[in-house]
Amino acid sequence: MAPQRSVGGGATGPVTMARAIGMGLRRALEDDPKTLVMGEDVGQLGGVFRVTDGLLKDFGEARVIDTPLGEAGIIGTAVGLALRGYRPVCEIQFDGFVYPAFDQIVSSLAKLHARSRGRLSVPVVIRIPFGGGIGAVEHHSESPEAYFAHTAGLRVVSPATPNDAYWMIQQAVSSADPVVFLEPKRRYWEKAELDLASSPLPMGEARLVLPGSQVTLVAYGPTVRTAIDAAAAAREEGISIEVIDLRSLSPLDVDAVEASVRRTGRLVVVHEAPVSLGLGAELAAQITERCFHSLEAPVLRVGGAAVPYPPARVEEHYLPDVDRVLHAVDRALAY
Amino acid sequence: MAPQRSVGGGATGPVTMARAIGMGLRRALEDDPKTLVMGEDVGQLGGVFRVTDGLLKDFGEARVIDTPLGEAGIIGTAVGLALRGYRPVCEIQFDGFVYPAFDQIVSSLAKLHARSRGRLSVPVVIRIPFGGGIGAVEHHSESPEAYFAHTAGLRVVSPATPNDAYWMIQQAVSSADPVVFLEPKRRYWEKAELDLASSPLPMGEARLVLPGSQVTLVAYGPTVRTAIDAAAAAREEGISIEVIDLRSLSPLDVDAVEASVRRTGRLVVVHEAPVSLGLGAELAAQITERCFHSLEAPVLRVGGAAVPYPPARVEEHYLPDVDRVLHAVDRALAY
Amino acid sequence: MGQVASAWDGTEVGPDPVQLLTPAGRRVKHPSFAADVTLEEVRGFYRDLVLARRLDTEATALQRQGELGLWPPALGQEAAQIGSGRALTSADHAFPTYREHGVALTRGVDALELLRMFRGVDHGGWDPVATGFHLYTIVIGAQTLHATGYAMGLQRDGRVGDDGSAVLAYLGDGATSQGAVSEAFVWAAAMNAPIVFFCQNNGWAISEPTSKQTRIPIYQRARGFGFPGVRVDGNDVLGVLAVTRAALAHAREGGGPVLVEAVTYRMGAHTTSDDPSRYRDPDEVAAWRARDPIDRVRALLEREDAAFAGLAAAVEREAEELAERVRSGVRSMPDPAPLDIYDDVYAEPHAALERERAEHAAYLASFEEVS
Amino acid sequence: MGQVASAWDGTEVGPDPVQLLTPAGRRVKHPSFAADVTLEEVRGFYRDLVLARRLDTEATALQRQGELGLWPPALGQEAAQIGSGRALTSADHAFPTYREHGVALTRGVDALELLRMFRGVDHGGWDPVATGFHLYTIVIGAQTLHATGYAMGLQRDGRVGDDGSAVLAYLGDGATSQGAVSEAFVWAAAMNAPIVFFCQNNGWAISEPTSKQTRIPIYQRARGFGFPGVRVDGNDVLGVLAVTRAALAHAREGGGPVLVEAVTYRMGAHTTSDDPSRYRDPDEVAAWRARDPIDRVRALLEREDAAFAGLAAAVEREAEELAERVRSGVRSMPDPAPLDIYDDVYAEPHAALERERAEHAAYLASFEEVS
Ligand SMILES: Cc1ncc(C[n+]2csc(CCOP(=O)(O)OP(=O)(O)O)c2C)c(N)n1
Ligand SMILES: Cc1ncc(C[n+]2csc(CCOP(=O)(O)OP(=O)(O)O)c2C)c(N)n1
Ligand SMILES: [Mg+2]
Ligand SMILES: [Mg+2]
Repeated sequence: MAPQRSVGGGATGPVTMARAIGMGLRRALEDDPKTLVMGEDVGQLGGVFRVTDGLLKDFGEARVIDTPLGEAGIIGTAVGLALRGYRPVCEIQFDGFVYPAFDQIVSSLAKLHARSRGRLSVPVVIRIPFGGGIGAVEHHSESPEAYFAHTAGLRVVSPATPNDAYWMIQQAVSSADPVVFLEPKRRYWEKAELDLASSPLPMGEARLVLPGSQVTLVAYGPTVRTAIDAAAAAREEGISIEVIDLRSLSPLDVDAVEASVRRTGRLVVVHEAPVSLGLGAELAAQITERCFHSLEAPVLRVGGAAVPYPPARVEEHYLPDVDRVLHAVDRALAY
Repeated sequence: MAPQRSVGGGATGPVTMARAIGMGLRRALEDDPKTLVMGEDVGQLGGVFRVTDGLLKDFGEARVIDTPLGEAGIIGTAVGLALRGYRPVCEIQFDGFVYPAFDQIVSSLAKLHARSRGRLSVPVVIRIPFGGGIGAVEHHSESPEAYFAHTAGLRVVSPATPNDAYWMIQQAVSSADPVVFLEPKRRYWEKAELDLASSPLPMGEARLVLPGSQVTLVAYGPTVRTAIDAAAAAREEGISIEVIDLRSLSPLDVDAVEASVRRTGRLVVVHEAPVSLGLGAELAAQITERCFHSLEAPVLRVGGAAVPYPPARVEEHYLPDVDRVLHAVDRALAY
Repeated sequence: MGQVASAWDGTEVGPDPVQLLTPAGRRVKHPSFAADVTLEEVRGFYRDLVLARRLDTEATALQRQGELGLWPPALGQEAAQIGSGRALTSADHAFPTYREHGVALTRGVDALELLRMFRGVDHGGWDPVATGFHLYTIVIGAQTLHATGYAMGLQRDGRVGDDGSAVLAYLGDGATSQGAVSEAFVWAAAMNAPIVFFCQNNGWAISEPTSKQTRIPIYQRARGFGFPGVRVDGNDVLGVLAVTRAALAHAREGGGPVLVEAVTYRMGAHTTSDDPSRYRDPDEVAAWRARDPIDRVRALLEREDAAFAGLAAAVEREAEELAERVRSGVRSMPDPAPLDIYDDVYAEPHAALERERAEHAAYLASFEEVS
Repeated sequence: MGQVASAWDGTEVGPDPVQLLTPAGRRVKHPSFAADVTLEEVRGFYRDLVLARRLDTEATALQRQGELGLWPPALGQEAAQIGSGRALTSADHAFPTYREHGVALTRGVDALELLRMFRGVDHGGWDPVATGFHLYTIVIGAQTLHATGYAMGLQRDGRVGDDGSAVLAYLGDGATSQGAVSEAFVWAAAMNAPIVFFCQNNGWAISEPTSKQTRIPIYQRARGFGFPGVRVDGNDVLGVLAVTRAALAHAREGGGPVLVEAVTYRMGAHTTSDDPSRYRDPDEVAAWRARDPIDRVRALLEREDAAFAGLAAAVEREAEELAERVRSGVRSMPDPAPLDIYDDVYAEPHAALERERAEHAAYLASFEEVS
């Protein structure tokens, strides 16, 4: 499933996540002539975040497609292209604009493999810059992952680092299943070295980011950085936090979380999406069932309120930050 | 919020849920000239389930509207009608056909009150016959409630009895907020007396259906009947189950569930929707947090598998039934 | 390749529908479209039409007997379906709604495969790749976008031009209101994709007459998107064949999309769950019965084909065999096994689902231990 | 009511756009549309145009200074906006996209109310009921359905016919591809709703030229849905006014929907986040600069209005005051309070949200205790 090739020469210099995704897409276009990139403004402009910058020039209009303005059209035609053997990577310009395509995603894309009893595959990737924290206007800061993770037939992943972004986008393209690829847009410009030499972690596995002993802190996408910062701050106060980057939301790597919670006895989950019916709820339910006798505190959740994403100048109070995470950690420890 | 009027003469004779909803709609049309009914086939045909039968004849084409075939159009124009002071009750023909309207529901309907800082109200009701068990073809048996309950700005309710259906549809129409009204279609033809005399329970409150002492069993919509049957079967084996009908999924009446679980120490949640990220996950998370020290077993969930709703002739293995509920009850008791 | 020379220059044709065979079974000429078919082909269409109708009758009966969960009859629409289906080459690809049973037969889908989803044992049933006939799509309009994307794939495969192939996307009159269908029109026009949208205007979308969807004829919708629309008598198999062939040729050769409106009538109920007496006038149905698509081919052959009596008898026998095979085949279709529901949700292993399957298997096994 | 007699009979007009005022500021006659306005009105338009542009310039500057989060300039589109906005009566209702700043001013929306959402303190900012100007809608096309529904409400209120009112729905050229917009066309036609769809074809949808969306002129889209389309020079305030008035009159009087395509140009960036040099030719921009919507009104008034110098000076002063008020007003806009996010999510109490708010309040209070 995952491209396991190792490329000579590991060092790339620090690369932003936006650029890393672009590099990964370029590799996918080079490796398989069936790979396509499509969406609003992905060609000439290189996307509003410049993730696809340069691809039109190098791969041409047949493979890098500036589509008409309609998300149902983008995903619906991508399904058709996939049925014809292509591997379309669709860009949805912002999280809040994926909903016009919801029917195509939920009723066609997610179901065609099952409906056809495996005869058809629809390896479509849907890239969505998601989440808040960039001071944007409405509909540009949403975290719709629970809608997709609740939908059978989709895989849902979110990288938190440039290196994961580079590899996971390639894994997503080569996956035989449809993949919703959530890009934490407020981390687009954070830089790190890519590791081109070693083979990547499978797309569906969580990663232990920081070992710790007292509390397990689970995050994904944009909140992984928040979790790491929280762990660092906690360490100053003598609290040892283990940080796990989920990476995949469907499937959820509950085994990895369970293994950690068995050691720490406490779990805090942090995401930007509303807490209510968010990924934290599912983790809370599963981990409580699996670790009922070893949990020292209930699973606590830190995330968005059950309100529409608020205006930019109050978003810092909506978004989980280090303080709110530590508040939950303290509560977990106080049980 | 709720129509509290009591009408003389309580007895109606047994009435099906489908008919009770139609009666409630008729009352809403009579009581407020701004109430409209709209959707595909709701007029001349009276809806594919005949819920709106007779309304066109009595209220005319201006108020009972056979719309063109497009769900985004139905909800989008209903939003506009609401902005002009109307109270549209939209019928979505089947659960699986609500997704083309998802953008209008999530980005417009759910948000307009907040976006306008309360200046605008959009009292639209979306009636959706939902759930499986009727031997239907694809897209006719879905349980999409988690998508809506996860969406801030919507209210989500589901009646389980004709009496609740009759009252709750009127409460939904008179609510100033948008309401997703989920009708358990496989219970449409179950009959019961309506209680026209006493005032109804508020729309957002759960109902204690059966008292019990050992396990709390929470259900809503179509699975309330399953839960009652399970409780009856358990009683034969000497197990005392308390059954709660949630009625409202947003808001969730967690207080009512908590009060019960504090007595029983055990909770099983049953719904048709996929367990993963379903309503049971949210209840598990919240109840475990609130009752951490009084829970004798983890919250257990019984529901659909994380697969597309299967073909009719295997749906009985997908749908939670009395055996699967009792299996979970036994597991809870075994802790 | 089945392509015929046609005088059609890609301009809009309507509102009078193209007709090459009258209800009385007489051939008529049309300035742009010719029924360029041999007698042998017409005999073949007769067979197709009769078998399609027989399948329909049989399936309706099986539903009444409780052997099928549901059946959406194509009764009355056989000419629209056989004419368009027979216009396809084996390299073309069709995307049906849920009612194209006649087209399915022309694509080599076996009747029993077709019935699997209506029996409730499957959501699909046939091989869409081998047949060039995509699975039925129940969500109104969704398939028109898939079809457009597939046509974009043909373009990328260099399959447009001489020896090109094309896509045929079916839709109903009601479907024209769905946003997805308009987006398909936008995409097809913007991409100049090799696709023909074939709208069977059967007068009704369940209980709503076409006038609830549009105030102008449907073939004119294409005008607004910059491609040609053609209206054809949907109960005239020769007219439908000629128009669809010409439209497909136009698309294959790089002319871009075409919208064909086949004016026909749903003689039966919307589905076996429907009761059309609640919303339509029996006189309307009677008027359309006089325009029956099979009667006029029979009339033509009775006049032009000396051997027709033999053909009619042979086709009747074949229809009887089909009916018998369908009856016994449907009854003996095994139900899926409980754990089948976990199959093919993903093409690659999905850890969370594997866990659910294992738990379900253990649960089922617990009963076996007991018994 | 501001309705004027017009010779327009409801037929399609294009592809030559209606023009009543040339780029050089000369009046021209059109067989169907007349610039039936007084000199005083033209002076008013001049003021509107200049104020709209000044607001735009100022907002762009404020964004550069970090005082606004984002700004979508309407630069170059002022005539399309003022001409259409001034065609509305107070009983009409407009549904804008996110760029109709000029229209907003004509509806009495205060500039500072307008800037609240771009400052990031609000998602709306003005009273849509009092102004007859709905909130901005960012989700492309969504507002066209709301507008259509609102127009259906007008019908139900008996507000069609003599003394009727109508709805004006704005959309962009890119928006014509969205399914929601086509559904609005379907509904409006099927319901014969009193609505005018006003498409500002400004040449671009972010980086995509209009040719990526459609291969025929946009006003022709309406053909496919059975209602008239009219193309107008969007940089000609008199032409836009006349066409929009005629279209609104048609709708108010029960003639049903009209699509107006105002051919204009987005002189600035898509938004302050955009870099148009990546996708468009400076020559194109220069060519459109020669068609500036304000220049031509100025040229007209310089010729026809003896008192123009005084007007120009007065308008300049007013623009300066507006700019100053905007600068200081934006800077002093208070941020929302943290707990404001819980307000107005529901119109009636929602127990679960009340709980979240209480927890959040307690959390915030815990800091205050500490400090
Ligand atoms: C998105 C969606 N909405 C509603 C339905 C329910 N439905 C099934 S068939 C039908 C009418 C379709 O009419 P038309 O397109 O004319 O096709 P026909 O059935 O006449 O062949 C409707 C409303 C559906 N299948 N999909
Ligand atoms: C549903 C949706 N998809 C994508 C976007 C992102 N987006 C914002 S403006 C825009 C282009 C709109 O072009 P047009 O309709 O021509 O209006 P203009 O901006 O030119 O005024 C896009 C793609 C959006 N706002 N909504
Ligand atoms: Mg039809
Ligand atoms: Mg534009």
